[in-house]
Amino acid sequence: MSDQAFAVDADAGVQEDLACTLLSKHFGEFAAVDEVSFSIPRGAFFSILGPSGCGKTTLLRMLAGFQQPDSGDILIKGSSVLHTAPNKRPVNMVFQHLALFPTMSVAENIAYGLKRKGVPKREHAALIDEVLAKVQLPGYGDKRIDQLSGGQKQRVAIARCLVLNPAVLLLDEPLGALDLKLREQMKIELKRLQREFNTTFVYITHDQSEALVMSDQVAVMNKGRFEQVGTPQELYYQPKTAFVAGFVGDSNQYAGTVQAQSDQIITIVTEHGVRLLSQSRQPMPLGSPITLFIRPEVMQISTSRPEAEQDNCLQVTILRMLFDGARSQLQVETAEGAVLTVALPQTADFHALEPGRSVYVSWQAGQSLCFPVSTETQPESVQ
Amino acid sequence: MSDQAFAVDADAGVQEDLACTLLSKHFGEFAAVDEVSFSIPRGAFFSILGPSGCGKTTLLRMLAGFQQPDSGDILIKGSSVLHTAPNKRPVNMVFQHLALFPTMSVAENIAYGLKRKGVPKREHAALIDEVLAKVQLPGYGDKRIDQLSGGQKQRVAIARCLVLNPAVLLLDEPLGALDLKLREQMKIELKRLQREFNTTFVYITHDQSEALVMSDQVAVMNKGRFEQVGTPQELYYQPKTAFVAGFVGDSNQYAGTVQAQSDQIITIVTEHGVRLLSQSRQPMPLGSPITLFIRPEVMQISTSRPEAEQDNCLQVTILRMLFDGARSQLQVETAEGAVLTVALPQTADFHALEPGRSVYVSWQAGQSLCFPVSTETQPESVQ
Amino acid sequence: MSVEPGNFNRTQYRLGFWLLLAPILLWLSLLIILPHIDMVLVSLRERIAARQYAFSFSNYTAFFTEPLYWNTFVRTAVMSIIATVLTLIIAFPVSFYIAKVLTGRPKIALFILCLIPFWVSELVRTYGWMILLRETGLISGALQWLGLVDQPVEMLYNDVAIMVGLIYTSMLFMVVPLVTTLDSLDNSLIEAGYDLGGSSWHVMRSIVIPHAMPGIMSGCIVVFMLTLGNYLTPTLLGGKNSLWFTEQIYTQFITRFNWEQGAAFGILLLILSSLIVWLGLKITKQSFTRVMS
Amino acid sequence: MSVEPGNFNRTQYRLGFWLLLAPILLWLSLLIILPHIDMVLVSLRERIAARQYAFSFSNYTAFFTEPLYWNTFVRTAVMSIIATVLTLIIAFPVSFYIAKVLTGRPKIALFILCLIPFWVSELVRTYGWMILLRETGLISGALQWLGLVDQPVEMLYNDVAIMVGLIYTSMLFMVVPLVTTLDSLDNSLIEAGYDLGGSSWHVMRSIVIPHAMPGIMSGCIVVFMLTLGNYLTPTLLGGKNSLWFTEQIYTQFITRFNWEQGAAFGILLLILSSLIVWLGLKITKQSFTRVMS
Amino acid sequence: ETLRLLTWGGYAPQDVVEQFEKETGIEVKITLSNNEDMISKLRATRGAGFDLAQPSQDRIVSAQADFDIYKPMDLSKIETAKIIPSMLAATRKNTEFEGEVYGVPHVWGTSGLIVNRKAAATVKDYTDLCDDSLSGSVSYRLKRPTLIGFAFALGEDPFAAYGDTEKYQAILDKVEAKLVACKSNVKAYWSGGDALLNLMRSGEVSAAMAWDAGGWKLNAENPDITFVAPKSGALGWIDTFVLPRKTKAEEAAYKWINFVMQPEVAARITESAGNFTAAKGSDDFVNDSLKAQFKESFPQADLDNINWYPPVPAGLEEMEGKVLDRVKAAN
Ligand SMILES: Nc1ncnc2c1ncn2[C@@H]1O[C@H](COP(=O)(O)OP(=O)(O)OP(=O)(O)O)[C@@H](O)[C@H]1O
Ligand SMILES: Nc1ncnc2c1ncn2[C@@H]1O[C@H](COP(=O)(O)OP(=O)(O)OP(=O)(O)O)[C@@H](O)[C@H]1O
Ligand SMILES: NCCCCNCCCN
Ligand SMILES: [Mg+2]
Ligand SMILES: [Mg+2]
Repeated sequence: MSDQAFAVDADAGVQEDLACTLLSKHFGEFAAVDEVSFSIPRGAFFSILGPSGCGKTTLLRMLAGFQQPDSGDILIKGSSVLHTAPNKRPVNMVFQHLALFPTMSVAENIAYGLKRKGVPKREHAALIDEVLAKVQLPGYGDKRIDQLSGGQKQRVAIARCLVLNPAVLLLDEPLGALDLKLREQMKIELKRLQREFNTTFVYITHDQSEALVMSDQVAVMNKGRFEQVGTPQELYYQPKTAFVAGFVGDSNQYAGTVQAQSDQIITIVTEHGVRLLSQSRQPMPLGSPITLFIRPEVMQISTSRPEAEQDNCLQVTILRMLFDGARSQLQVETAEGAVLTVALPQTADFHALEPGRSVYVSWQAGQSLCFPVSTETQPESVQ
Repeated sequence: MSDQAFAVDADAGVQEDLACTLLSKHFGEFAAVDEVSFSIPRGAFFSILGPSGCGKTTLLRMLAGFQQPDSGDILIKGSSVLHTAPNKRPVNMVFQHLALFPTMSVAENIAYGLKRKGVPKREHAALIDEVLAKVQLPGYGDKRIDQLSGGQKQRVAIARCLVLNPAVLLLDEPLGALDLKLREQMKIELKRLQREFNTTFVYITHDQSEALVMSDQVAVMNKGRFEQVGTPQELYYQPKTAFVAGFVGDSNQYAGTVQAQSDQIITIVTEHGVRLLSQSRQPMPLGSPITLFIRPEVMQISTSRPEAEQDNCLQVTILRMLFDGARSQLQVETAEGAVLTVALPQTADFHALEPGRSVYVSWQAGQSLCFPVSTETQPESVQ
Repeated sequence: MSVEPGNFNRTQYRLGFWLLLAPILLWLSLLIILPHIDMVLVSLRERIAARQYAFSFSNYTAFFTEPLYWNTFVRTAVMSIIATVLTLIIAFPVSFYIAKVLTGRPKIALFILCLIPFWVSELVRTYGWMILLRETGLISGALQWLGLVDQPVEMLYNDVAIMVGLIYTSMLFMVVPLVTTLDSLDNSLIEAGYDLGGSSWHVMRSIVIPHAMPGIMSGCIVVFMLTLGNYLTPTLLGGKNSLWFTEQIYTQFITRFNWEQGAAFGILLLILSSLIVWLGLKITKQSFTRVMS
Repeated sequence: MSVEPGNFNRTQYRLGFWLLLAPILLWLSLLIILPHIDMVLVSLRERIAARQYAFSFSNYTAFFTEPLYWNTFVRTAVMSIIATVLTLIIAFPVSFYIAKVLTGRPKIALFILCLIPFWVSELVRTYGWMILLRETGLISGALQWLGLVDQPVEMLYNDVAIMVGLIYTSMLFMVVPLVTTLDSLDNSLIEAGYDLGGSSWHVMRSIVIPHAMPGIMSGCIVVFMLTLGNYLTPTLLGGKNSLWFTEQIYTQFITRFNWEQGAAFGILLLILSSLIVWLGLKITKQSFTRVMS
Repeated sequence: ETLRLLTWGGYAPQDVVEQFEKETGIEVKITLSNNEDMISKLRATRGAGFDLAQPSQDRIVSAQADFDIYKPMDLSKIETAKIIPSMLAATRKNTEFEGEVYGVPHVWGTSGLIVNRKAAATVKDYTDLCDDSLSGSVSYRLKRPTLIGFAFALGEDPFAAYGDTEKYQAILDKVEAKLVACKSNVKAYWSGGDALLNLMRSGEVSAAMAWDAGGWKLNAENPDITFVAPKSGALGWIDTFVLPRKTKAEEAAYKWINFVMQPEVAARITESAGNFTAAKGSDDFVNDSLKAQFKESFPQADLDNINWYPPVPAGLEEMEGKVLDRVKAAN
């Protein structure tokens, strides 16, 4: 168990900073957020992960008070804030493009909220210095916003909210505008800040890597509903729906039909006619259409037929190498024409694999997942 | 050797589609592009990789003719195009935001170039259908641009250029605006199109993964100069400068000084006081400051001291796990306080590693690299 | 401001805002609608004896039966259209230059140059021109000095003088919408136009102009309406009576004190000019809301 | 267009473009600079005998020594400043509403409502008001009919009528820059203002208004200059009490044929109004280029 | 060929223009104006832009002296026999500058008072317009005739002071004080003849200083309103024909002058303008009601009392201008 999961366990049930029940928001006929319920324990890093347009921003804006839900309730520290104006809610928001006030200095940006909260002026300087130190920008108070780099702006935006000690901090894809290398750094930095301030974070993103790396709990959202809520490991290893399996992490996806079922193991024939074994969480009628998910890293490549008994073992031809350093992959093709992407282990043996060569890939039935096709997945019940 | 490298070898020296010699461009005192020379063999996928502001776009715009170099020459198929207007150059460009004409349909966008080239009108329909089929958008001719998804727009932008059979296709971060999952797909798609049309691609990006996956050759650019030109594998495994080592792929970086040198192996003491062995390509004087690079995936984790003899072996405490599915990493700390990021192998053994546990990480001296500090790296000579 | 927090950008219009805006909107519309209702009423009566009026269309029929009025209107409309087209032709390259070629200080400088006519009252400016254009003025003198003419030339009181004045006065109203639309044209679209083999002319015709069309149309509408309704410039620079339709209206109101006829002319000006704008939009296949937004 | 392909957005100005633009720029600046040079020359001479003039500052000293002229100017300037401030106060909520609250059709509709004054010539509009406001007009009649007054009231020919007319005429010139700057204000900045605990008033004062400052200033400058230089509205609506400085200029030129004095007044108007604008910018600590760009 | 005529309202009626165009083939373009405007327009171009103008005889010499905008008349081209000799002689004298004659007489008339006898029976002289009982219902022009008229009514003789600037200034100061005090009585300062007539018609104004013809016109509509020659004397004026210095159609201009001096044509102009012309024998063609009105307004004593405008010396107008400005600005 990772430390994040541990943190959640320790606090769970003690007290919730934020809870929503059956929250819905429609734009005309269209349900942007559709009966979403969840609760977040105090001090947790909670992410909402979903593709573009699934309703993440709408949900967050309802929490902040910028949008009024059609139905449902929002409880912060146990009391409903449905009729509280955004400037009175004990939540703060970090906007996607940060929304730092360009006409004010860093210190003035931070002081804005303090003034509004009625903190006596003489205390401002000390509070500002303290929060700037915590976000590792000591002495930056007098800088103009346009003098800061992307990552520094990011930290000022967070400091501006955290100085107010909100019950919940809402973050709307705050790393979206940063470039790749900086994003990697900020992921770790954000997690550190959350731990340091011990504030509940609600973080929305469409980047699964961000959600997995930082969060204690992740909700996967699709078409206005939560598909699954769980720890990153649960989502990655035990997705409950085909959507979660496909969205979280890379996967080879194949359409197929059930040919046989024995116990937890079913036999599948893919559309290309390849016969594969997979585990299945639920009983599936013979002949029913399914989608099979196999992660690239579970397949083992070998130049000769593996000795150990494997549930699935295919002889394939190498199509090409997708070289990406530690993340290199091989594209291979079965005799039937099905293409698989296989992670390339970081051992020198495989560097010499050339297109056209014949190799073997193998994996256990328990390492792949399958889900019935076209069954509308049910939304998560209240957690 | 991968197939890409093979393709380059086969063509090398036969004919070059594009060559630049000592190309420079200054904005005021500032050298945006500084004496860059390179040549690209026919049909190659050539990437220019570098951080934001290093001069990539400026270089590409000089190739396209939108900017006039201060000095140097540009040869396309052997003849200088320095005095050729952009509308007369046999190169075409895919713009970062695609620049599809919003007032025209897909077919009209593609026909624009054909008309300007003087292709008889009756041939247009056939050519457009053909190129649309190749980019896998058959029958999309009559769609309006705003009816297309991001990936489809991408393909139309490429089709619009490729229908003109340019000698060279220039691409300026064409995937920058797409979202994560789509970007992964389009990487593979772009490579396929390049192979299919057999056109020379010059592709610029700041995303190392894009450059590595697609390219035959990659030039790493920094501050207006080419730091290194080579195949993706060369850059990843044999970076010639500290900048390349840091920019291509993830690395743990440590500042240190040389304590001893014997043969190719030097002994380094890092700023935290950790003693490490590393190989070195060049002789380094004792006591000189260096930067050490260790990739996360070369380090091996074990719960007990490894039996096999390792050049470097550290006992470390687990700080936290950065769970990211197949790309999970561990942050560990040595007794001296140095933090290392180590790739977490995809074996179930390691899933139970908890923060605070003591483990061993080990690697061979040959798997790390070091470069002297503050020696200005020399620009690449003409390849 | 009584903005309800957070709902300011939602279509749920809040009471407070409406209470504040209602009088302003009322004022804006009443001040244009009421006078026009009144004008319609006034224009529809005819004086039959002292202080005795009867309902009649005679003020309108006078417009169509008296060639003087009709001709003046046609002349005004034609001159306004010409002025509009010339303004467009002059303003387009200037706007393109401001929006697409210049950056930083020169851009601002050129834009301000186009604002300068606003700095000087139209009246003062027109007198300035009268001083400049008259026979003993600077231009006439310069032409003589250059030997281009052998005797003083009169440049006042003719159509060219009116045209120069009108175009000058209208420049800004054309430049602003053009710069705005051209600014919003992504540079890379123009570059793509060249890149795919288009010449400057092609790029202009098939990329820049289609994109700028809303700006071109809204600029033309504003300039046309302003030119048609201008009074000072044609009167002072043109010198002669009955050259401009507004002057007819002025004459009817002030000199003749024939408010009935003046009101009818005012209403006719509104209707006919709207008709011309509508025709212009029809011909160029633009929609009004698109042009104005 | 002789745009050199591809270099259109570079600061390397190309010959072709300059050749095209030079005459336009020349025309733009000559038509404003030459007349003013000429006016300065004219204003600096004094008639000493028939057809004899001598260099003199008397036309300028007349302005300062004759309280009449000076008072008229001060009155005009004060009225213009009041009109500008009132226009700003009315236009700001309208612009905020257009830029930040409305979307789609209602947004366009309200914006067009602000354009309507342009649709009707200033002259015709002013006559419309005269018909409406005069003793025998609709409003006077309505008030009598309602029994609020027992004899006809004259609402024309006073400062309130002038003010209403000026503000109405100026609305658009204030709304356009305000909407432009407010449109460019990221909504999330306003939301952040609320989110961090600000009330509507705080958000307006510390976020919206500082951002809109360039728009406010450029709107105010344009409205002030236009109002100060207006001729028709104050003259027609003000009647015997109009007393606008441009009218003084008109009188000097036309009724008095005292061009020397008129030219001096024109130059003084330019200098003094520029001075007032400069002072306004100083006081609010704005820079001109920032405001105008 | 066109004749660009700069004239007063009513001096070139449509039917007369049509007849002239038919007879000569010359197109006539008319610009309506007043004395100041005519001089300004011609000053701007130094006498170009028009072929024939009609300022009053008293405004010719000073304008010519200052601005050189007129061209001497060639009297030999004019059929002088058609013109009443006394008027021709008077105009000749008053428009002579540096030995050349610049004007020939056309229309003559007077300025006086138009009074609505029901509402303002007390008004007998210009100064009576300032009576408290007429608050808000009086109108006059803010032009030099008003200054002259008030000066006479205040017992001064401004014409006698034309040569004495100081004296003239003193008179003007007196007039200024009167006009400023009178301002609250004023409904509007009228500028066009028709504007005044409408103000009288609607009853918004009940007494005004104006031209005789207007009064007679109103009298025909409403017998209560008529022209009254003021006690201090009506102001007599003669509007002339002059050639702008750069006239382009001199021949056509002479043709027009000779054309309108024909008695029956002149009579038609009298009908339309309301004033009598200098054409000999045209009275016979004028309708009787106008003659009757003239008789009623001008008993012989009043006719003898008329103060005819002498030419304005250059420079006076500037003094007057300042006074008028101050009156306008007063509150
Ligand atoms: N004000 C609105 N009126 C109408 N539809 C809206 C409105 N706001 C959002 N929507 C729609 O609701 C859906 C959800 O929008 P939302 O912005 O919450 O998505 P998101 O998950 O944040 O997407 P992204 O990752 O692209 O930011 C979208 O389909 C969007 O078009
Ligand atoms: N027209 C210009 N005038 C002045 N400086 C410029 C101009 N164009 C680019 N630069 C400067 O030249 C440098 C290189 O710019 P360039 O656009 O080529 O970078 P890039 O590598 O494409 O960066 P990015 O990845 O952000 O697109 C930058 O520092 C930029 O500020
Ligand atoms: N001061 C001279 C006034 C001349 C007036 N001419 C009047 C013509 C009226 N129709
Ligand atoms: Mg969103
Ligand atoms: Mg770039």
